[in-house]
Amino acid sequence: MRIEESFTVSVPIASAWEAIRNPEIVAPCIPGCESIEVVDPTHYKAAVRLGLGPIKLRFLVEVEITEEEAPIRLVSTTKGEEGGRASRVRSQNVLSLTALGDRETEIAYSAEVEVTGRIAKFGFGMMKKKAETLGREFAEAFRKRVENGQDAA
Amino acid sequence: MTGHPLTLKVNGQERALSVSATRTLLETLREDLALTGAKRGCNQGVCGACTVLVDGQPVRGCLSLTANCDGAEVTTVEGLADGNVLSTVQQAMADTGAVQCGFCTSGMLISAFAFLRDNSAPTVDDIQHALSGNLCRCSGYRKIVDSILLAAKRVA
Amino acid sequence: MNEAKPFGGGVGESLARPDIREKLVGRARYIADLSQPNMLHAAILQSPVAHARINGYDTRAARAVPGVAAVLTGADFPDGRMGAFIKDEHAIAKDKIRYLGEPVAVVAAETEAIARHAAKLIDIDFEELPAVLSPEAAMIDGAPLIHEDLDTYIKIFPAICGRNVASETELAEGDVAAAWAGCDVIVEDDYKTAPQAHLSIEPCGALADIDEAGRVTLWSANQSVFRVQANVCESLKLPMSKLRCLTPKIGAGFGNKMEPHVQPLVVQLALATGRPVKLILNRAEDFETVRARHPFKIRCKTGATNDGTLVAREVEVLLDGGAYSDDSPGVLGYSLLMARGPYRIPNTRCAGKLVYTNKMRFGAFRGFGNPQVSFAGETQIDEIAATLGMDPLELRLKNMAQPGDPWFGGGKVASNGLGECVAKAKAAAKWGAAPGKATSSTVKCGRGVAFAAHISGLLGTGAIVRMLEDGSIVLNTGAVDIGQGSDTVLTQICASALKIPVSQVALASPDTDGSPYNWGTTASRVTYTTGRSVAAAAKTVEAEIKKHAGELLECAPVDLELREGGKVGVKGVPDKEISFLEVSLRAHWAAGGPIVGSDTWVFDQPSVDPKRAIARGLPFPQIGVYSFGCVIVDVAVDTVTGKAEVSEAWAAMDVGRAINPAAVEGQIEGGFVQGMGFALMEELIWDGGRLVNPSMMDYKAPTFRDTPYAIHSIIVEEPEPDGPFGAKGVGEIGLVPVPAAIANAIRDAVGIQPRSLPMTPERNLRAMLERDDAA
Amino acid sequence: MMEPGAEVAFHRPRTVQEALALLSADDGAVCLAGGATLVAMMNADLIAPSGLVSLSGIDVLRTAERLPDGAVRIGAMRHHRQTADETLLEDGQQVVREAARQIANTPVRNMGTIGGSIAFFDPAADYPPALVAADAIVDISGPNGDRAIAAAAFFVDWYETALGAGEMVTGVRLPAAPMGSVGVYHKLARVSGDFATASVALVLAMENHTVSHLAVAVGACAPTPVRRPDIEAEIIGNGLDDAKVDRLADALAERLDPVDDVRASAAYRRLVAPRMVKHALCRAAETLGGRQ
Repeated sequence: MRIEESFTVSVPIASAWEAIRNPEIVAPCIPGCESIEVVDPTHYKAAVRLGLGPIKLRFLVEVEITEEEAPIRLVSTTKGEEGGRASRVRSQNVLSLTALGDRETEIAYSAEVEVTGRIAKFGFGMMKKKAETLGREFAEAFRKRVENGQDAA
Repeated sequence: MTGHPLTLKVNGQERALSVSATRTLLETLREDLALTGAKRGCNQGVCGACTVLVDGQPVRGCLSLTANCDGAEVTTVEGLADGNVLSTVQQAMADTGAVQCGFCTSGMLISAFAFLRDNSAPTVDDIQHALSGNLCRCSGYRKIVDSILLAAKRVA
Repeated sequence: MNEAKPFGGGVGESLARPDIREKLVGRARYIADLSQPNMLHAAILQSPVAHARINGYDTRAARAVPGVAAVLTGADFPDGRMGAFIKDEHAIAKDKIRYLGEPVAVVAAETEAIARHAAKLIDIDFEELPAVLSPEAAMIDGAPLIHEDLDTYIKIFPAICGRNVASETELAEGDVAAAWAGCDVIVEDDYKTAPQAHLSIEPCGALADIDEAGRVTLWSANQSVFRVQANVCESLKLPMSKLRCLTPKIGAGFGNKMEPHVQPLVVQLALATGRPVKLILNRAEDFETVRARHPFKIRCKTGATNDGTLVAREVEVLLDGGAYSDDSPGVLGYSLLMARGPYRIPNTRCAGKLVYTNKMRFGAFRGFGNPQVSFAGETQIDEIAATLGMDPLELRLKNMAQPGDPWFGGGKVASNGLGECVAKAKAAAKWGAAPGKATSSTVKCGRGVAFAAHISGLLGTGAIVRMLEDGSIVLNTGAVDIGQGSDTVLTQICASALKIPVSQVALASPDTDGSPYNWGTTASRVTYTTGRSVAAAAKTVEAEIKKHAGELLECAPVDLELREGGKVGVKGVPDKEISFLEVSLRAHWAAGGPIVGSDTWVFDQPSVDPKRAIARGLPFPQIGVYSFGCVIVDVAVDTVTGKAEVSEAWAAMDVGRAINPAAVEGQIEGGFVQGMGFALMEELIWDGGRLVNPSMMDYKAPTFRDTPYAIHSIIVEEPEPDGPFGAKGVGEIGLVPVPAAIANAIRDAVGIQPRSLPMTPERNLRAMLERDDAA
Repeated sequence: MMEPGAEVAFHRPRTVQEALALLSADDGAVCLAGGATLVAMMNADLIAPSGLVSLSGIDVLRTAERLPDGAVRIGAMRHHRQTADETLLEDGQQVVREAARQIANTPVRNMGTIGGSIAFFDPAADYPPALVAADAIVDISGPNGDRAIAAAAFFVDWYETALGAGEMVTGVRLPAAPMGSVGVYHKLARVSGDFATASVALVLAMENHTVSHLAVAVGACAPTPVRRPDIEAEIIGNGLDDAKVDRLADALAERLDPVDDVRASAAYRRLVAPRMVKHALCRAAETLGGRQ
């Protein structure tokens, strides 16, 4: 299942990159993210809750940054598992930043997502929609946070 | 099967049980009451092999919680014949070659039984509507329709 | 409507099945209904990835769950490999995982719920490998190998294989390359067929018990107790004498229960725990771990001259075999053998490859590759007819294989009733008349036809006919009745051969301890092959009866005849006769010994004549005898949505002799509807390595309301010289021509040319709109 | 040794108030209506509620009645079979009856309830577009009392409704439809009884070749049923010619947001839904003699 989205933030590419690489900023923007632990600069652990209609899920997620090219490209893999291994989610993510102006940056991401276990029974079309919605929510929250951060500065 | 005490009238017999909240009627019939006529085909309410009568209406045994059936009258395929005498619909299925592997037959008979009780002169279309919730992978359905037409004729 | 008779029951009568009552009152016992004292329930853990190397397991948490008796992983299983053609499959994933959903561990516990809960707690330490998810991807250089040791595996035929190619087969007659020049019209295209689920309403399962001596008794949902025995013993490295296989009632097969599913798992659990163990797959597990019909990619090319004479055909097929070869080499070879169809096409070349991928194994399914190639071949014949402005049925008649013609490859065809099938179907359907009337202005109707042939035969079979003291009979064949009615048919053959009522014949349930070998209920073979053994064994009994009677009546056996109702008497002397009772008492107590007749044989008629044809990598030197059929269907296509529905059908099948006409009709009607599902709606869908519709909510097969009542079965009887009472098989042929006939009817209705199955509303509507744009 | 699931609580209250109290006492508890969906999901390991509150013992939820204003109120626990045979439904209200008739099959219609169906809200289910086309009102009871909300607002997103924590559906009200109006439900499904691949529900009334009432909802092609009141308003008061029909069909198509799933691709749904709208609308108009 492939997901591709992009959004723009009204900050310079350098600060957008800085924010992207700062779990303290990113974590609160992830819908349902309960906690994040920085293992080392390229490894994070997080607990994420999400709901698919009546189905409530809690995933323990491990993120590994496998490739980075500041300030334009970040490649990562995500592995998530539900308690009791009822479901697993894995994705290969590519994040790329493009300066549209000196205070305008486009953030595009694409993810190849694999889902197995009980949530897979929900149907891939629905899950794609859900993932896209979560992506938009993240973009919204991230934009607010980064842009406000700028104004404060 | 601990937890919720209840009584069922199964094929005319009073049964007192105590079941967990999540126990399905199909599990109760097959595992607690040793009535294995109703089958687990999909456990999702699609195939119809678990169809039984609850208070006279055909329902899915696999989607009915036993705890929710307290006081209900349940009829399974084991309850259709009168001693050694097959019911009209059972006899008709025997006479038309409507049974192949037989795995869908219990649920099929229950749906057909309830349908014939309420419809004396059914058309082929009526039968196809009434039984569309019971899948058969062997027969191609025609001989099952024939058996119900024959049963209706014999009752009339 | 062919009403079954409860009694009588000689050959040709629609006798009700002997187990009809227990099936009607809910007493028939299927695998899930069986239990043993102190029995454990088992559940599997499935792989979350499609391809991986297993490094280890952590089963502590699962073992710690109260009520868990055993937790077995690949490490706890012997290194034995099983397989019908290539021994490439362990009992459970061992060292390597080869498809998503593959069983990697199995738990036995006091209840199913506990076993399922505990299975989720097992930790598999694996290193994931890149997955190969299509035959094309599997064949590119440097593609990851699914079976690194393929070359070392035991193969039971001269397999042409290497890397991810499990088998390569070719069959050719005449000179195709040269023949195209002589064709006035040539059609060539690519065709695709979808993987179809067998969807037996009964999910697979098994129950193993073990005695104090360590000998195991195994009941399972199966199509052959002998294949179960062989597969379990090969994979677990057990001597066959240590395993007894029995069968409960079977909730239908269609091929998915011929080769193993969970039988080796429960046997290993019984060995490990010393207790009876039962494992019943849930529906999702059944979809994800058993087997399904092969998706085919077909390149088909057919050429004819202007007068409609077919000159040449070339077919290339590519089969996705999935992770294990199972019956696939047979399916590949058989599809090529059938790809010319029942026609005279002097120049034909059929070749194909079977390729391993990281998906669930594909295997035997009613039709065995024939429906797929028939879809391509039979729709091309309609295209040629359209190009030449000929009636498609007339074009077929012009090229139809005639009685006496050998089959493609040179195999002998002793009986061919195709001509009569066509004549009868044509008359019944009033070919040439308009197809059924449209129910609305937005519905278009069309009519299509397709021919087919299919074999019945293959491999070893036997029968034992024993006369009991009172002169009644016990018949023991080892053939499993999977619901199609072979118990009824074999009983009728035995009763008719001995001129006794079927009520005088008891049928022993298949038992690897006591039954003669029977390869299985597959290849439309039981009526023909096992029926032949029954008839032959009965002949021996008849000879014994006459020997005894001759001595009792003081005349030569040649002067004696069997008489209705279990009597033997002197020809021409009505009152000089004695009963089987008298004969049997003498045999048991006075002279000669109890009467037993037995027969075993293996099908030995060559499928290829080397003087006529070139064959490479063909897995079966002897295949079978031939049944023929013709199907005509009317469809209605909704031009708003593109949805096509069958409104009426005529299916004429040459079955040699209908031992039980109602049962034959049941096979034709059931085969038709399963073929209709394959044609119009059924499709297993993968997203990467994951099967996305392993449920009956998401995978749909025809219901009553999607199925026309008006499926007219027409029985044609062109006797097979060596068949029992002239009978040959009918189990599969009813399905074979259906997708092609429906495709041709859709073409007739809305002028599109389907080349991909299933013919969903979406595919039909798109093709219709493209057609409009083109116009 | 305890079976997983043995600890789940089961309640069968007699009143809505008791039910609401039980729901608020345990936020892991869910309502058990007919069970057709809930139990299937429990069997498939999709949900594991800590408590089940059966509504089958609450008589007021089992009734259907005509209200003084001509509306028909269907209790949440009315089975699909009952609604499929509901004689109280007249004129355009019959769109709901037509939808009920096409749900699944006899045994499931004997179990499933209208309240359970809409509370779970599978976007491919048959009731939602029919209720939206019928301008239905959903009655809700909760810890903060009762409230009523238009069906169009009740369905929020895939499998998500306006129901708040501890709230439950108590019934559905169908306002009286114009005299002589027709209500039809067209469903495309892979097989009989399947969820819809695409569906169209409509209510239409015409007075001498002029549209006097029009409501068209498309189902299974977006997170919620799609309707275009703006375009409907344009058409009302005019004749129903092909241009108008196309205009509405195209306007509805603009708002579709379908998914790819095992039933069909999103692209096909975009293609087929407007075709079904045109077909359904023309058929309905023909039955009203509104088109020459």
